[in-house]
Amino acid sequence: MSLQTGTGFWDPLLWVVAFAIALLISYLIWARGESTYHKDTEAVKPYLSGNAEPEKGEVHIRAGNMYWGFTEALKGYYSRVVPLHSGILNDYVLWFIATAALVLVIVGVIG
Amino acid sequence: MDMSRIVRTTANVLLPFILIYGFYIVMHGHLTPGGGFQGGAVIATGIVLLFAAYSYTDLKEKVTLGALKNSETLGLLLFIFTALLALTAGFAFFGNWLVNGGAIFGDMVAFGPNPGDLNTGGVIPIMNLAVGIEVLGAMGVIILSMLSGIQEDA
Amino acid sequence: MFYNLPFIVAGLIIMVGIVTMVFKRNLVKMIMGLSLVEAGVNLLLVAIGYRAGGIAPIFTNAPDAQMVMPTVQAMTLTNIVIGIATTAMLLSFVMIIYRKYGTADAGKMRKLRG
Amino acid sequence: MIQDIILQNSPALLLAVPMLGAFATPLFGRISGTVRNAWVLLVMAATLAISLVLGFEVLTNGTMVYTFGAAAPSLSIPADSGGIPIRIIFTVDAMSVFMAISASIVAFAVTLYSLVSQKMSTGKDGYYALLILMLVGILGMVCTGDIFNFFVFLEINSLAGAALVAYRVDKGLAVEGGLKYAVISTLGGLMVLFSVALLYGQYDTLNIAMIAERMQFTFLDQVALVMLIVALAMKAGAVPMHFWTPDAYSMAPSAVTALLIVASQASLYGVFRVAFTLYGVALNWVTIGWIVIILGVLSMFVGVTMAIPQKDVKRLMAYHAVSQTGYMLLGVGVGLAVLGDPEMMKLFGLTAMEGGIFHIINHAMYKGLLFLTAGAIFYQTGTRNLNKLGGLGHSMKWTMLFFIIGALAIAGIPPFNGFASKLMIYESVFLFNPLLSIIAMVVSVLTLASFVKVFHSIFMGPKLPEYEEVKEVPGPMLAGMGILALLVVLFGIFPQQIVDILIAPAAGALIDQSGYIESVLGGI
Repeated sequence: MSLQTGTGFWDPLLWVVAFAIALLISYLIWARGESTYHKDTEAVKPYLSGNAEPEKGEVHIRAGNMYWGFTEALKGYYSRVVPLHSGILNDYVLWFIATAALVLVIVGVIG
Repeated sequence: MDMSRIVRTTANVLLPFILIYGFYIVMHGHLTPGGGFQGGAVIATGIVLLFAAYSYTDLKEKVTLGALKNSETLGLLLFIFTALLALTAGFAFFGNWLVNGGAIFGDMVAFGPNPGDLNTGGVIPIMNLAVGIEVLGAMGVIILSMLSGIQEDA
Repeated sequence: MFYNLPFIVAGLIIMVGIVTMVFKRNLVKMIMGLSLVEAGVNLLLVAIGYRAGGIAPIFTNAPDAQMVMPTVQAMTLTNIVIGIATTAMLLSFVMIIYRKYGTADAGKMRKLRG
Repeated sequence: MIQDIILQNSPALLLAVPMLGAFATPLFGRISGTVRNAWVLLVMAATLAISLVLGFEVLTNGTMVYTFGAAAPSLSIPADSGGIPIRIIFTVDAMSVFMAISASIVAFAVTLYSLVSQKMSTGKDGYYALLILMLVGILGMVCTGDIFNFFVFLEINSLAGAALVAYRVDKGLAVEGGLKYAVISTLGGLMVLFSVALLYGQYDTLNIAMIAERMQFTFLDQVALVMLIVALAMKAGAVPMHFWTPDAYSMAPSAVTALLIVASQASLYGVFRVAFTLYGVALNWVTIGWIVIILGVLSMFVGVTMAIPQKDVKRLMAYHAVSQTGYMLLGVGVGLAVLGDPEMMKLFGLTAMEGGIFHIINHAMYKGLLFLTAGAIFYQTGTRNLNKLGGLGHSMKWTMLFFIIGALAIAGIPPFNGFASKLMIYESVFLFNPLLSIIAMVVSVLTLASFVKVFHSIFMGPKLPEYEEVKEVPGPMLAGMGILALLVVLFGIFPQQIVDILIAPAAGALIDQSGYIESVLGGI
């Protein structure tokens, strides 16, 4: 049943059983939650220390500024790689021919 | 801007000969150089001649896109059915089940230098005809769509 | 040198085609470069099938003289058919891009980048 | 009686049925839309059935050789030809069948999906005819045993793909993507034809088995090898030449993108068939192996790092397709790099290849699923920009579930199929070179990171006012996605069965060059 991956094995069914047990335990903990909480009462509103809740559109974090930290850290890498994707068809053909020439030289010299 | 009368009359005179020459190339594909594609291309030049002589607008109704698409589909289906019929005759797919069989296009091929007999070649002439019709339609559709493209801008 | 002259010419045509595709910014010129490369490959194909003193491979009135290789010519014909279909499609794409973008210059046709 | 006609001619019918379907679609389109849709669905289902029958036949009694146009299908060497196969011969071995089955499954799901997603658009006859023709191109590429025939099907593939990318013109952007795809694919195809000409000039034959038997690996053969591998790696989307992939995949209709991925995987199959069967041990496997590995590692890293800052969801997924292709190149590249010495191959080479090949079908499934979910979102909201989307989880429950399955599978999270094949790649590549395996794991983490971003920005968050009336997508679209999602989960839960039935024979068939030659030239 388990997938032999050379050095080890992977048995998805055992994993699923373990996952089900973990779900069960977390459900039990969740079930013992706060009994006084009811769906449509004041408790549902987010507590912003009294301020009015902003309009739905602003609350949602948009995708653009999701990983700004990551792209900021790799600014050196991104400032070089993104312009390479210039969108100009000539560069695409140039990259293709240059790679073919490079591989030809490698195989010709070594191979 | 219309073509002069001289051009139109020469086009009328030339067109039948182009069509006959084109179909000659299609049908003699298995004997002399040529075949479905080349013959179809020659016939397509006949269509171009028509559109060059007469303006695109008044020819749009006569040589319609629909008619050319029909001939294209007809050619393709004829091609695929002759290939599939080989299966029913016990050959492999695309098998030549008509050759040397005595039926149409089934005569034996004479060896040594001879002018070549049209009635030989088995399935090949039928396939050439199918490809000829298909290419005639396909080239026509390409020319018409490009012309209609320019027409909108002009 | 004389015998592999056709191969050198085929290589030259392919080189010219590739150089046109890389350096010419006008899209129509790039497609011309592409058909140049195709013509070069066709010439290479037919040149491979050449046999010294061979006649055209028409079997009906064939004296038992030597013939050039017919298979390469069939391959060249198929490549020409594919070439027509490709060039027709590419040119209609350039027509649409000229109408929508107002230019046929590869340098300006770069809304998809990054 | 009918069964054994179908069984005996299944390689030919695998192509004849879709070709007949593609050519007859305009006729049925003239009758009415629903008749055409039914016809297209019937043709796709028939092709899937034939590929399964062919798969069962090949996996039970070994490689199947089919000669087109001969008096009998198995007559691969005509009596008077002195042992040289002349006609076009389809050599369908376990690897070809594996690719054919994965292509037919994805094609069926995609057709089911596009019945609804293309409802409001015009020109549906041409759309379905091109979709089926692209499937013919893929099936032809993976089953043929003749390199010129491989070139012709490669061209059918590129032409149909480019026309489908540019089908919805939408302000010229799609046509720009289609033009870039067509120009680059045609140039790649011409390089393949250039190498076919070189090989034909030397060995006087076009049959892969015949060339493999006569291969002496002269300088011209090295040039032909490089041209073939570079052109086909470009078509598969390997990094230095991957620039067309995001443009073409993001602008094509989503149903078409799912099939475009299978088309680029057919080119990947081409790289493996050229490296393992056409050249085999004649080539310098260490150099070529390392070239394929470096292409793979570059694809992995650049693909995922370019995907993270993307704003358009389909462009992001396109970059992930490039990085996942890197995994396949890495897996099978390691197998190629140790092709020569048997005990290294037995130690980890075979597992690496099985991991790489298993990843091909896994990727076809979950990437197709992801693109179909992106298409469902575009179908309902009309935008692909992640900054404008939000809070769709409230109304599009099923699409969210399919997206979760696809995203977890691509990131390699345990219960799904991505994890099984990536684990095989990690463990075997680690034995070959630990650094490669570490890079593969880091890339997998970054893949998960970017899909968490996509999941949050599309589905999470409050219900936005502009998407108030968005509802779930209609039935057939869900059915198309459901088929792929079901297979993703099934392959994830029972990986060992899939590896035993489908993947191990495929990897074995790819390595066993002499078996391939014997099956064609030895005659049945």
